[in-house]
Amino acid sequence: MSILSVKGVNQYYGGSHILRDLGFEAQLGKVTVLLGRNGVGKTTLLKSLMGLVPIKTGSMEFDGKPIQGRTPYDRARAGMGYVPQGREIFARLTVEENLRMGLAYKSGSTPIPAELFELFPVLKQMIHRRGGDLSGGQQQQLAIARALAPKPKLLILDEPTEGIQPSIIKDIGRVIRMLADRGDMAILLVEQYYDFAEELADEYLVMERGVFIARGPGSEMQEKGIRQLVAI
Amino acid sequence: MSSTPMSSIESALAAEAGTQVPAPPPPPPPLGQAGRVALPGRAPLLTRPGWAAFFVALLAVCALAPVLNLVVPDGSALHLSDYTVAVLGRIMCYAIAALAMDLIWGYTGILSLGHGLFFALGGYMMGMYLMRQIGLEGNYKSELPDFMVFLDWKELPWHWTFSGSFVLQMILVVALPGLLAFVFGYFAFRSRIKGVYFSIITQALTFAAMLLFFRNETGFGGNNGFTDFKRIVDIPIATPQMRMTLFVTTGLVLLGFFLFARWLVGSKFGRVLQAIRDAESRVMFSGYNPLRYKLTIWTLSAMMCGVAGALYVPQVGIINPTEMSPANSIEIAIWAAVGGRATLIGPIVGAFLVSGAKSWFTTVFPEYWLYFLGAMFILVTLYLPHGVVGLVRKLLARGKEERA
Amino acid sequence: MTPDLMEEGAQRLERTAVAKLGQTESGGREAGFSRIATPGEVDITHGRILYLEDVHRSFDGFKAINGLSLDIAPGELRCIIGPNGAGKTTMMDIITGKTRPDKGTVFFGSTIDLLRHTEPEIAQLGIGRKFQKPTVFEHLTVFENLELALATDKGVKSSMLFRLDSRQSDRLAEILHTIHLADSVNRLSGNLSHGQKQWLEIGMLLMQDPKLLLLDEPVAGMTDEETARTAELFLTLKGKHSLMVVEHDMSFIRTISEIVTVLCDGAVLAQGTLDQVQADERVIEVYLGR
Amino acid sequence: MRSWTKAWAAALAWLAIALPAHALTNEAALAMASGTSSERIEAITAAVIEAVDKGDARTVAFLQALSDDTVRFTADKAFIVQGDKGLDPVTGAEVAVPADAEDVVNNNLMRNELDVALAALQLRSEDASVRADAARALAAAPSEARLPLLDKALAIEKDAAIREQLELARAGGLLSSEDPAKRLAAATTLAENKRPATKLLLNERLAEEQDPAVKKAIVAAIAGIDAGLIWGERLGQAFTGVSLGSILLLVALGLAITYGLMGVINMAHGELMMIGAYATYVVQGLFQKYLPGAFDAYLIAAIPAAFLASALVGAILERGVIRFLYGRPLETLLATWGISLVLMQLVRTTFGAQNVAVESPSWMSGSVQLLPNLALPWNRVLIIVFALLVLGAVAWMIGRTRLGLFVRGVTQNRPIASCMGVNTARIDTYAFALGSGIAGLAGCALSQVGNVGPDLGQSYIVDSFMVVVVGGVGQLAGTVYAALGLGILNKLFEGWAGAVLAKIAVLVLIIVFIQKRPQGIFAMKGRSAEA
Amino acid sequence: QDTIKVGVLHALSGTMAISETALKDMALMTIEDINAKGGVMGKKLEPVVIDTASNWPLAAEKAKQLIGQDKVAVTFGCWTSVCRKSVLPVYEENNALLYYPVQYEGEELSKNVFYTGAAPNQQAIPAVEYLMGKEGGSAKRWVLLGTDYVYPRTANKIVRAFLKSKGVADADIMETYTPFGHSDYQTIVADIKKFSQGGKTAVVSTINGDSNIPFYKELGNAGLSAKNVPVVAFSVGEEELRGLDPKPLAGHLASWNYFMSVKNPTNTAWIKQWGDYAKAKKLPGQSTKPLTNDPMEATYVGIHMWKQAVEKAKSTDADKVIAAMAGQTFNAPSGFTLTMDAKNHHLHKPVLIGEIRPDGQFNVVWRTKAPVKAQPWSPFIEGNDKKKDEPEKK
Ligand SMILES: Nc1ncnc2c1ncn2[C@@H]1O[C@H](COP(=O)(O)OP(=O)(O)OP(=O)(O)O)[C@@H](O)[C@H]1O
Ligand SMILES: Nc1ncnc2c1ncn2[C@@H]1O[C@H](COP(=O)(O)OP(=O)(O)OP(=O)(O)O)[C@@H](O)[C@H]1O
Ligand SMILES: [Mg+2]
Ligand SMILES: [Mg+2]
Repeated sequence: MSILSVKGVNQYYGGSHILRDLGFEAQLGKVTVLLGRNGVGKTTLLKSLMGLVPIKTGSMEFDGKPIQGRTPYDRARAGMGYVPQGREIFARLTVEENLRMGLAYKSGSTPIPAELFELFPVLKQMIHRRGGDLSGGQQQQLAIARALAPKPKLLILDEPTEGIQPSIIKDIGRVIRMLADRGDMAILLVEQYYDFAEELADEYLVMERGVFIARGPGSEMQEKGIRQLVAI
Repeated sequence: MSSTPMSSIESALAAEAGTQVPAPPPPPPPLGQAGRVALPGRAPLLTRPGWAAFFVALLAVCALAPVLNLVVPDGSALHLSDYTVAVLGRIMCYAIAALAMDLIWGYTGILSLGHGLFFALGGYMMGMYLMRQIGLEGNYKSELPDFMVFLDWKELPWHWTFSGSFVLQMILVVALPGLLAFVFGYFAFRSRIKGVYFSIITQALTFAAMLLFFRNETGFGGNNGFTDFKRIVDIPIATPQMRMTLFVTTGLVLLGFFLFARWLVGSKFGRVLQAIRDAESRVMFSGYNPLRYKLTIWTLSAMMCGVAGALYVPQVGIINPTEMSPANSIEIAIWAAVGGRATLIGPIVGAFLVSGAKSWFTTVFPEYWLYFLGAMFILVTLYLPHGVVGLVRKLLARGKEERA
Repeated sequence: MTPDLMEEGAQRLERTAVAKLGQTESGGREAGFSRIATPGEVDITHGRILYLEDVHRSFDGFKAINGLSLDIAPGELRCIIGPNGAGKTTMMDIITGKTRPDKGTVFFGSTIDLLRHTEPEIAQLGIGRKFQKPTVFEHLTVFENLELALATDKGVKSSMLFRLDSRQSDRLAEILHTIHLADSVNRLSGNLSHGQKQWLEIGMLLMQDPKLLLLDEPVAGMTDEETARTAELFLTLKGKHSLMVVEHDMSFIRTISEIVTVLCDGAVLAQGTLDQVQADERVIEVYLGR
Repeated sequence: MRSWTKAWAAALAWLAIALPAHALTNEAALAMASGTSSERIEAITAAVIEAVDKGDARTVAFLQALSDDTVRFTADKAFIVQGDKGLDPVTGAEVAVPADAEDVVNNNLMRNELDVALAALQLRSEDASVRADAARALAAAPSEARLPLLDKALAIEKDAAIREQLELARAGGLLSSEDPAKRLAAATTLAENKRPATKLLLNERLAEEQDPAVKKAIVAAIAGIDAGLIWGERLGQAFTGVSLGSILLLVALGLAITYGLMGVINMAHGELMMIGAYATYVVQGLFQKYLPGAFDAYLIAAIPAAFLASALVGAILERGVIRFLYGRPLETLLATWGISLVLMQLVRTTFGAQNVAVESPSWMSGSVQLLPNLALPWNRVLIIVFALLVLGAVAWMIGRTRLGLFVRGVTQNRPIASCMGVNTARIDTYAFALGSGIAGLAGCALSQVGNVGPDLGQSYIVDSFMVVVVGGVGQLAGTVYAALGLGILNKLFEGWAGAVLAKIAVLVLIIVFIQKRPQGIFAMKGRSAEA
Repeated sequence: QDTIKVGVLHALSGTMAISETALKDMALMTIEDINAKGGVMGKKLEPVVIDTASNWPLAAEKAKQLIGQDKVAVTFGCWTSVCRKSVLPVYEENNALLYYPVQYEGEELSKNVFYTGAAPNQQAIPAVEYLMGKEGGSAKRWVLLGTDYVYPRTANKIVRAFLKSKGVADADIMETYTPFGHSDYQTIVADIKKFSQGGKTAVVSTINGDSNIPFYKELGNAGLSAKNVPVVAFSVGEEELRGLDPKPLAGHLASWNYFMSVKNPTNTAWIKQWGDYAKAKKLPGQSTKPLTNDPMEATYVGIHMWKQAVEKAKSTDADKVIAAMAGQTFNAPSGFTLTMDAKNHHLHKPVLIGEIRPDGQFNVVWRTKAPVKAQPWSPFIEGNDKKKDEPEKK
């Protein structure tokens, strides 16, 4: 079932046309991978989805309701979770408070899901340390945990493996797979780490200068030579 | 700190001179494997229209104003009244201070809430000289300034040693604010005091100085400060000619400082300043010692302020400690902000606009002018985030787009 | 009070301050050497350009660096890996003077005690650094960013009088190509994408022409192809420069590495070729995963 | 004053029953009301002696009326004025007061004299507390002329405490006796009484004393008293420091939110305090007009009113101006500076440029006497308590509630907080309104110790920024330390060097201190500080 | 031309607005009144009101504007000494006229200024004498307390010299100053309290403006009543008392040349006129509780005297008006007939000492028999004996 559907999105920074007529869908229980070189507009697309940058034209529908023009917090409340590029954790809040922020729109008594600490044990260890003092990789883990805390319907991840040690990348991969396989969450993953992306992809999209130049089911990535396509 | 995406020298230049970005110089010859890259050349000090505008200003100050004030008769519509000369002269001094503020705030990202102190110190140094020039014409017919006689002082205190000499005292006008800024800045920057912490201690500094100067014992005439000047370099001060001379000097200093500031910010030095503003630690890891850069610009800025103060005092005829009140320093920052930070022309425009408005409003709407002034600050920040100059620039850019 | 006078004054004050720092009871490190050390020159006669011994640093009781000892030879390209939070970035902070260790020795060559120098001095000595989070001067153009990084006299007066000569322009143009930003010379670097900023920062490092480059996760956020190009770039730098690269990307490490050091809990856990360390059980346990 | 009214009522009742009336003559009354001060004093002394012996309710009533400033007189007659009626002081009958009758004007000298006279008349009251008050009043103004009176009172007095006061009064009187031996004895008695007033007495005598033995005794007595007073002085000094600190804390707390947390360089903070103070003034006016009986309670009602008024203005400012300026802190400086100008002028045009009077409720006036020379004024004590309460509330809000968490999160990273589902716009408004409201509370407190005028805010804005910054931006604990530290240091220096130099010294100290701690007392440590 | 322009130069914003706004309104009322009665020499007066914004360089500039642009015949204005000093050169240079309505420290005499407020000998010395006398409580020790600027320093210097001449020892004088805008008087009041244990003490207060309220509130807190330690103030009048609850202050003193509570027909009429004016113009604050005070009286007197002088000189020319001012008399609300000194540009004024009443008014407890001549050059300052009691001829 498609939970997110995007049609004809155009977006500009000042005079430059960044996203051109983009359209795609994300399905519950599936991992959609978005690939593309530096600066083609992947982050911009995700920010547009979250409502952080306004789009000029196009429609976005989440869970059957149009979301364009809604504020980011409306979108978050509707069930969109976001792991931004560059971590963007709250540097002066403790790890625990960061996670509580993730639960912001739930009722005050909602506990922090214990499974998060199973996934990322280091967070439990550092629960009272300030987010900003964590190492880069620890911050990335915190950012993912924060997005997962309210159990969103759509999880948007912008380069989640950046700066993370291999063993945890593997863990994150397993988590993403598991979340997708549970069938109640759609996952939109932007990734540079090709092997990781290919392994997880149920669907893939390749972006070049603001347009999609290839798309299809994940299983076809190898035969279509997507790795080479991204590399050019 | 700043949100002006306007630090590229080209665009800054273009908008200030009101012209297009000069076409990049012809591409360098092909370089082996590097291929062709159009590197921007070093920008000229001012563009041609910029120079034209500069000379118009120069002419206005040096020739037009004197003629209109001194030669054109009083009744004529073209006559420039003494009052207008006084207002313009005063505002030009403010403009110098605002320019100095822009160097340190706009370009280096260090908000000083103590520039009023440097301004006032320059003013006091000038004032001391002027007090001595009164000579025996004071109330008490004494060599000593009146307030000293009156406080039973028998001789000049030590800090008045140089006040008899024009040259020495003029050196102090620059040296004292410079020295104070240097010492204060050295310790502050060495301790890596940044942001509001710096702003607040500069405010504390000027506040402390104000209280000190209010005291009669400090030897600067207390609250009444210095007034009733009679002569400067032995020429009576209250003649139209002398006033015009001061006016023209101020104008020349302003224009000179403007060119100097242009040259500074156009050089690599200026770009290091902006880099410090954006990411000081990166500057350090690039091998620059921010301490020296900050200290240099800070001291220069203080000295410029001192000069402004020195020009101000003989024109307005008074210097007293309220010049050091925190509000005055904030006002200097406001001129820079209203005009547009990190553009050299902005602070000058801002000073003219804000103090001009204040002068005018206090006369026309004595009871309501604060509303206007307050509203002006609010509206400028809301609608002109880059100041008046930013607005002009935007309009020009839009015009250009439409033309294209 | 001319600018140069002021600068000289500042320098003098600073010098005395530094001199005082150096006056340890034993006469400082120099006392132990019979040769006269030329200040500012890196002495690599002992075959080591960077030398860390028993360095400790803790934050509020948490031992981020715990007895770390490490050395790097001139011209070597050393890869550092290790779990998140192992202390890699902190180590770089210590080398570049950003963080002071609680205890330990850090030498650049055999004569320069880095702990006695400030950040800009260390940079001037020839240690360049790329941060984990790309840091560029967002309000300056790409060109201006590179120009600032250029290795020249970085004093106040020379900055005021600085003009790019043709050799320097050539070098700048060359580097612009290397980092693929030739089209963006006049763009504000703040408007670049994440990956572009990474490249720009590498470019700035190259402009600085340091003897030792510290690179904290240089390929994070780059595509595979760009990663490959970075690897190539590093390999050409090797030999002329010494490099210390921190990365989590194993395939990247594989293409460039000779010796790999694994840090864990603030100390060296293992060291050897990539294959050796990859086979090390402890490394698999804490870092690579199964 | 009030105790006197009580005493008067009691005494009047007693006198009316116990004593024959009609001893006051018109001449005596007129002499007490008109003429030079010394003539009047003479007349009063005479009347008192007579009244004490004979007992005369009319004399007491007349003296009371004199001290209440309700006597008028013509060339030949004095009148007590009660409302619009006139009373004949001699007969108590109602009479018309001629239009040309003059007001009796008392100066301080007369007032002192009247107080003592009334006290003297009350020494035989049946109410022990009235007698105690009277004895105390007499002890405070000793005179040799009253010695016989005191002796008589001592002869019948049983209560030990009152006796002690009477003895004191007597010793005070004896201190100026002709007989050096009596003076010596008096000095020794007085040395036992370690009170400031006694010291004044001794000092006054010392200035005139010729006899070396007596002189020595007096000097010794003064030294003894001084030693006893030293602790009171020290504690008093500490208290003034804490009290100043509590005021600094109050004025800084709101700013700790709007500036420390939200990053708005809020130059209108002072004006928000001013609004709180004016709200207090308005509430006071309403009470005066509609609930004069409950006037003392007005301050309680003013607290929420001040909070709401300032919070409302704050909310409007946030919605209208500030919210467009997040992330541009220096621009907030400019805009809020403009706002402060407008608010100030607004108040000037509505309430006038002059200060307005805010009366303290009676429970805020007076003081608790802890030591003979250590009296803590109630208003200061209550403000300290109030500051602590507000501090507690703020700390709880910020550290323990979800609102506090959201405020901190939103101010650190607005877009991402929004992506977490936080309604950032609303949180910003709440937070700014909260900070403003606290400024209003500070204004309410300030109205009890200082001016309420359009400039109220200006005089505190520098201090409040100083406190927040010295404490460390965004550090509530730092704000507390800074406020108390600056308050106490300021007072300490003031004791040594006077107010002006103290203020300068504190400012210089701040400059030096920031060199040592470039991020304030509670510097943000670690990596997050640099970000 | 059928109007005569007159300048009104006061601070309507900034720190001094508190005091000066009322003077501006009083000037406007007086001008309106004069116009209603036919103006001056048949011409209506046209007020030009200008705000100095409590900024003294601006004040000087505004003076230039009044004289140069608006061509006013006379200016009524300024409160602080520094304001007067800053505009003085402008008036002297242009040979224009300024009427200055506030008590000040003296030590100045300009041909172009008429000082309608008190010189120190018309305010400070009589007050101290009063407190020394039996009526005032025979004070032996003195606290000279002021804001740290020229007027308090000068006044205290004069008072100290006077006290010395009366045999008061230095040890019995405590002199303390506070910075501008000082608001915490706990320490000072504690010091006074301690000092007062050494003998009957009186406080001479030259605390300026806003600081008075915190000072008096603190006095009340500390239980220092007027009966023990009377305070005589030279800057506290009816307007200042408006801002605080006067009950705890009852009995403290002030020394002025006029009090609102003075009873005479002129004053009654004047107060009524002011009240009506304030109501009609809806002056904030004044319309609900109209108050008059000494500087307002001085403003009122000044404008009328100027009018009389102009009419006598039949010209608004400065020199002619100056000549005609000498010896002008005016029946002032204080109940005395004030005379402009023939030479020294100061008024002969009565000195009144009042005790604060619980309603914020003053009980006049002492007054001079006749107006006192001003001594702008105080004899208590060295060298002043040689000074001439008239402005320099230039
Ligand atoms: N705020 C901005 N203003 C102007 N241009 C911008 C801004 N942010 C990004 N851009 C430009 O938009 C383009 C797309 O940027 P975006 O961050 O979406 O790239 P990306 O695909 O996420 O790249 P990367 O893989 O490096 O993260 C880039 O060319 C970038 O320079
Ligand atoms: N200023 C600080 N305050 C408290 N803890 C700190 C501070 N700096 C570093 N740490 C802690 O020290 C440890 C080492 O951090 P460091 O950034 O050096 O790790 P790293 O090896 O670079 O990790 P990554 O690969 O994730 O970047 C981390 O656990 C971090 O939380
Ligand atoms: Mg991206
Ligand atoms: Mg790291």
